[in-house]
Amino acid sequence: MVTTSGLIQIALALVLAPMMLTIINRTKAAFAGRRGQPLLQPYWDLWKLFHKTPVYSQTTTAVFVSGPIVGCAATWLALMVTVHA
Amino acid sequence: MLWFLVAVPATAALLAFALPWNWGRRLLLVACAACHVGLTAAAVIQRPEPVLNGWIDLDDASLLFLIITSIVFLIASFYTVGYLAREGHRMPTKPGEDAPFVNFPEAVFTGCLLLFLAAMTLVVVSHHWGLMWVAVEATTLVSAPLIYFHRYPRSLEATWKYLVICSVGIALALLGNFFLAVAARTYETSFHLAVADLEHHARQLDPLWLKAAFLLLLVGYGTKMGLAPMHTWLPDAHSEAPTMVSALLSGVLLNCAFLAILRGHALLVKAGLGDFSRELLVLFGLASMTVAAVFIIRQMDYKRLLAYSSVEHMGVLALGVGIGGVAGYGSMLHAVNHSAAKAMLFLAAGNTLAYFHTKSANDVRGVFRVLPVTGILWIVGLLAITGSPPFGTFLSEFAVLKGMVDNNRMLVAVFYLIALATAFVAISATVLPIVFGNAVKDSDHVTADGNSQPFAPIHLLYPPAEPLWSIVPPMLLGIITLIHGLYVPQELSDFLHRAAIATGAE
Amino acid sequence: MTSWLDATLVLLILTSLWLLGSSRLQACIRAVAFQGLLVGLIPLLSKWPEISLRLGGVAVLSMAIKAIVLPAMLRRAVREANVLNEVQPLIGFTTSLLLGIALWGLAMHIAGRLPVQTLNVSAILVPVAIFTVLCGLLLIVSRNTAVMQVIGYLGLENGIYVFGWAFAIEEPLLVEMGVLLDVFVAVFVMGITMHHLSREFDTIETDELSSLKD
Amino acid sequence: MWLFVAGLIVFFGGGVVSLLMRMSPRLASMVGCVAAVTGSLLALGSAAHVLFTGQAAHVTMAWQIPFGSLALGIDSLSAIFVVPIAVIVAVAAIYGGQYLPSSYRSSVIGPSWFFFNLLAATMLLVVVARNGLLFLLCWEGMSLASFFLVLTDHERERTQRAAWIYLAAMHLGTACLLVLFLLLGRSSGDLDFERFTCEPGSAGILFLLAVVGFGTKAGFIPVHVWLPEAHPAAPSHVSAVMSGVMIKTGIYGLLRILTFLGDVPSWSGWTLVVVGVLSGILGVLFALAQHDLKKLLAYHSVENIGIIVIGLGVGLLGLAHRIPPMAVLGFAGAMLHVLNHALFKSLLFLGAGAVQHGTGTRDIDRLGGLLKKMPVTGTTFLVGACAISGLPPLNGFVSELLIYLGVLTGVADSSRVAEVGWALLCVLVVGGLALIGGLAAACFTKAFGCAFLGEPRSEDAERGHEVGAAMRASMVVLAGACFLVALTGPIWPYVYGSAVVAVAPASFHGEVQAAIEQSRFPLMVVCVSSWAFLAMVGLLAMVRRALLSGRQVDRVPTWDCGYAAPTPRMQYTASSFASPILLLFRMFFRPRIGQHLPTGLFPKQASFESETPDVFREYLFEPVFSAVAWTALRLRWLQHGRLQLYVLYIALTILVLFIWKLG
Repeated sequence: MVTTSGLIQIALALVLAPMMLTIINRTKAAFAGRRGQPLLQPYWDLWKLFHKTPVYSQTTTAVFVSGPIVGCAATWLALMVTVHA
Repeated sequence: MLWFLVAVPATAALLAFALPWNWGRRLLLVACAACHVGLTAAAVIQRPEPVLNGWIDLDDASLLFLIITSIVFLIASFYTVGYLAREGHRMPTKPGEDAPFVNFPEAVFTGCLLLFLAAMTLVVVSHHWGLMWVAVEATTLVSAPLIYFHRYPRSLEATWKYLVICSVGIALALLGNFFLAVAARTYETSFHLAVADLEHHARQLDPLWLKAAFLLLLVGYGTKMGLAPMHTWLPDAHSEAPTMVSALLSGVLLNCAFLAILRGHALLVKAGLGDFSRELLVLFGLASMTVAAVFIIRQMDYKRLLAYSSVEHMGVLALGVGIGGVAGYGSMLHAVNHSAAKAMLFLAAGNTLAYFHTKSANDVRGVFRVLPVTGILWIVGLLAITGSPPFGTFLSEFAVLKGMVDNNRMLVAVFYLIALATAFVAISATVLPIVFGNAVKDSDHVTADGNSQPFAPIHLLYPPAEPLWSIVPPMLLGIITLIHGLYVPQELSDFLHRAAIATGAE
Repeated sequence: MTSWLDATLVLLILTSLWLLGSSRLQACIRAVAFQGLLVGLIPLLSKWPEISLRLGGVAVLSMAIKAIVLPAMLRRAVREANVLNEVQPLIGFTTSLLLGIALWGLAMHIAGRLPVQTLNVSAILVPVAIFTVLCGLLLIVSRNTAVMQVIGYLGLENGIYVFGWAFAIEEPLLVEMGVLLDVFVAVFVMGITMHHLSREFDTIETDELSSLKD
Repeated sequence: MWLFVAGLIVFFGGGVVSLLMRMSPRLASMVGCVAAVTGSLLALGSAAHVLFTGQAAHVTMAWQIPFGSLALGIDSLSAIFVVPIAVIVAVAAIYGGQYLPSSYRSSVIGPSWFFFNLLAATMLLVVVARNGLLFLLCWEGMSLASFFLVLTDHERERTQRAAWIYLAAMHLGTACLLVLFLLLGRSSGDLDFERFTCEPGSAGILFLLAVVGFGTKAGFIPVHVWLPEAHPAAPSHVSAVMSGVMIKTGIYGLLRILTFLGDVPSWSGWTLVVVGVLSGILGVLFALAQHDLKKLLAYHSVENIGIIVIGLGVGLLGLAHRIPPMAVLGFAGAMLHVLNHALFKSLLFLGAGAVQHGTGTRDIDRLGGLLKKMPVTGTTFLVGACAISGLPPLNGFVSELLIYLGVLTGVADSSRVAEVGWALLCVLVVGGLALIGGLAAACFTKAFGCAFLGEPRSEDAERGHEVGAAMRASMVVLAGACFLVALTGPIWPYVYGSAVVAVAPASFHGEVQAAIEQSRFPLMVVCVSSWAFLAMVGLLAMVRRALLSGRQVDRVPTWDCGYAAPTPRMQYTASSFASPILLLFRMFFRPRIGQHLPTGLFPKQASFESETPDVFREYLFEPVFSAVAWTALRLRWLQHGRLQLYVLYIALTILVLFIWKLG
């Protein structure tokens, strides 16, 4: 059954997921002797990307569009199942 | 009553020789065949009394083969009338054949056909070894002119081979008869060669002479029946004879010889030597099936293909009897089904030959397109002859197999199945392209030197490509075997069982 | 009469060898006619002196057919077909004769296995009959002309008759007549066919007759 | 049960009527189609009755035929096969009602419907027959009806050849079945199923006969060779029926025989597992190598039959080693996969038919961009492709999951059996299934991607158009069914429970019953997750729509890196897509490559074509057949025309017999 802590976990995972990228990049940078990106860079990127004009190739179809959606949904689902188990 | 069965066709034959009009003769043929069927029906309803001291009698086995003979002959006679109307007086150059041919006089043909019926009837009704021998020999002699109806060299060659080989076989059967007589004479009393007498005293016969006699009878009548390796006349005669003669040879004559062998088998069974004859019948059955399968593979002459298939089915008959039990019953049922199916296929082959002028399966394509009914007949025949449901042959071959499994003859069963499967694959490989595919390609009418040969296809000369006489008879035969595949009335089943028991097959 | 019977049987063996060894058609026809005569004699000799009218009649009739009518028909067929007076063997005459002797051994062997002694006839009758049958078969197998095959067939039939009539099997007349008639008609039909053969092929060598094959 | 019989009568009647209506092909088509749908519904009704009430129905009618009786019966095992048959037949009939008249000559319409209805009726009869002879008659009738359907386009040489291979294979398979049934019925005298007994010690041989006999129909490797020939040759709705349900009658036969055998040896389970893994892997590999859409699908049938057989093998091992959950999961997985494969494979074949109908070709390398021109076909094909690749939330995943679980349960229960063998099983099945699934996904990426995405590669594809309403509707129904099965997961153990019990030996029923209850849990999880997944996809799509609403969305040509003259032929082709994988498995293939390479300074023409024939046909069956033919031709001298030789045969025969028999 869906518990409150489960929901909190899922929400946290969603919110914190882009941070993963920052952590990885900053770790890499640290080993390379650089400073690395700002902590919230992925969030800024996302913000910016969400405001861009979408451009689709004429060749593409709905399959192209649905790819990210299905991928995202599948990941979420995996997350939920994991949390639940 | 029994006399009439033989006498009617014989008298009609004499009349046919004498009649001056062809149409009258054809009418006579059909009338006589119908009359024969009528007499047979009467015999079914009320079993006639034996005549000639019981030498001529109708037991269940006789009746079975009499019915087959009578019905197939009637159906073939319809075909014959149309065939004679078309081919009887024609003297064209036959493209693809070696030489011009001139038909035998129709009087001789029709007369011999009727005599053939008389002789075959005599074979099945005779209950005397000597009489039966005479009748079997008579069938050879009167059918020789039938094979040579279209007088061209190849048919003549076939006739010659048929005559010599069958005569040699029959001569051995005669020796077998004498051996039988010797076997019957070694004790104080001596019996005649009447079947009933011998069977009654079977236990007193000298076993060694009896065995020897059976060997001779088996090889002798086996030659006529087409058991390998004595079958060699069969493909030649069947492929060169006119269509309905092939149908009769395959559908009826072979059965008659089979009945003769069955009588021998019955005698041995009664004498307590059943195992001896069974073993031999199984052996010859397997040999026939194997040899037939070998020659059916890539057989490109479709009439020869059918002839070899007859050899195969004769093997099935012998095998069924040799296995015994329910297989014997299957064998009886198979005799019925094979006759119908094979006669039908030969008639379909005749239609094809008439249209395409060639017996080579390589040159015939798309029968279905140009002769739709014949095409369907081919397919039905293919399925029927290879023992596919829903045709009667499936049931009968199944019964034979059941006999093998029930008697725990697994090795024989495996052989049997392999031979049947090989034949099936090979026959269908030849027949399917004949029936389907593109109709005649232009190249088919090109002679050996590469020039296309202008000739008027027969359907232009004779407008309907498929006149009724050419399709209704084979359809009737097809219906017979179809019905037997879906419905075998209890009465028929009992009758077949009785026939099988009467001949020691069960 | 046993000695006479034996003598006839020995003559029969010799005729068979004669058939095997001859290179001329006419000689073969003569030999087979003689064989027919001997075969007709055998029932008379084996049943002597109680010969019924029926037995005598059938014997005489068979002699007439086998020794006179059939050979005459054969001669006529040969004349009409205009064939060479040669036998045209597939295997040499010497070989044929040697094979003939081997066949005699085989016939003795087979006859030895059959319970002949109970039959109360000449000891060599069964082997002679079998030998004659085998010689007939050998002729059919090893000769190349249609005429010789008919002659071989006649030899085969003669052998069978030796056997049948030696025991004077008490079959009713009808059957005997039928049997005789059938043989007669068989040879007759073969003769007609031979006639056609010679017309169609200009020869009755059976080499020509092998176009039907697989 | 009488409902069922009425359905059969409707099939036969409708078939005959449409055969007789030669004047009006349209009307014939209508009659045939309506009869097929009605008959299916009636049959479905009686099967549903059996499944819901759990009460088997029997009826025996009078019929005079040696050894035979008209005994019919629907128990749960029959019913779970009746359901897919009826569903697929009905859907395919609706599809065919539109497809057939528009694609074939009017002269074949009537006969085609006759044989279609006959095929449907005989398939149904096969699964309800309770007499050996009746079973065999219907079995052969089914083969023949489908044979004639394969021959619909009979004037093409290729079709003829395919039909011949099919007929020959069916006949050879049936030969095994004849012996099988006769052996089972030997002790009772007649061939009624209820009196079938397995003589002690003969279970092994009976099992092998059943595997070969039924396997030929089902398409086990290496006796699958007819399948890739016959299915592409038939009209598409027929391919759907043949591939979707007809081959499953082989699985039914195998299961039915298992009910007679009682305790089967452990090796039989191993045999099935090995056969299944081989069929699955090789089937999908051969499929990868094909360019012909229908041939590709036909090979996928081999693959899916392989999966089903793995399930059966796992179930049998479970029975043999007394591990009830393993048996239940294995069998239930196999049975559910029967239904699932019927749904998605029929869907795919119908899709392939629509593609052929719309473009005139099925060569994947000549297609492309069809999703835009045929949106419904494309979308439903995509659903089918996902389902066959075993992706959730579709039905293929559910049944494969059950089989996985079966093996894993068995391995967890390894205390009773040799460790090494069990580990091997785990590797074999889990590894095999995973490989099959992966390759299938790759294969359908290729098939869907090359056919429906990108740009048209040929004029045919350019001209492509969507098909008619009936054809679309039938595809949509099947696509919906694919979802439905996955979304109703937990009911399936109930549906399949009694059938599994029927297969298990009597002593074992209680434990099996208990295991069925347990198997519901994983399906519940799948069911819930699937619903959740769909909900989330919907949610995300709505989010996307909200984000994009009121904003400009540009559609422009793909950037071509500045190259001025791109053509559709520069796209990935099906062959090049599959090439890396095929290279990996090249030991299984013998591709035939015909190429004409560019030569000289100014090459004019160049061409390249490859074809991947079936290895088993080319290197196993054809050599055997030609060896037999070779031998036969060598023996022709036996009949070489010389009369002397013929008489010699007779003489020698009688001499040999005398010397041999009178010694």
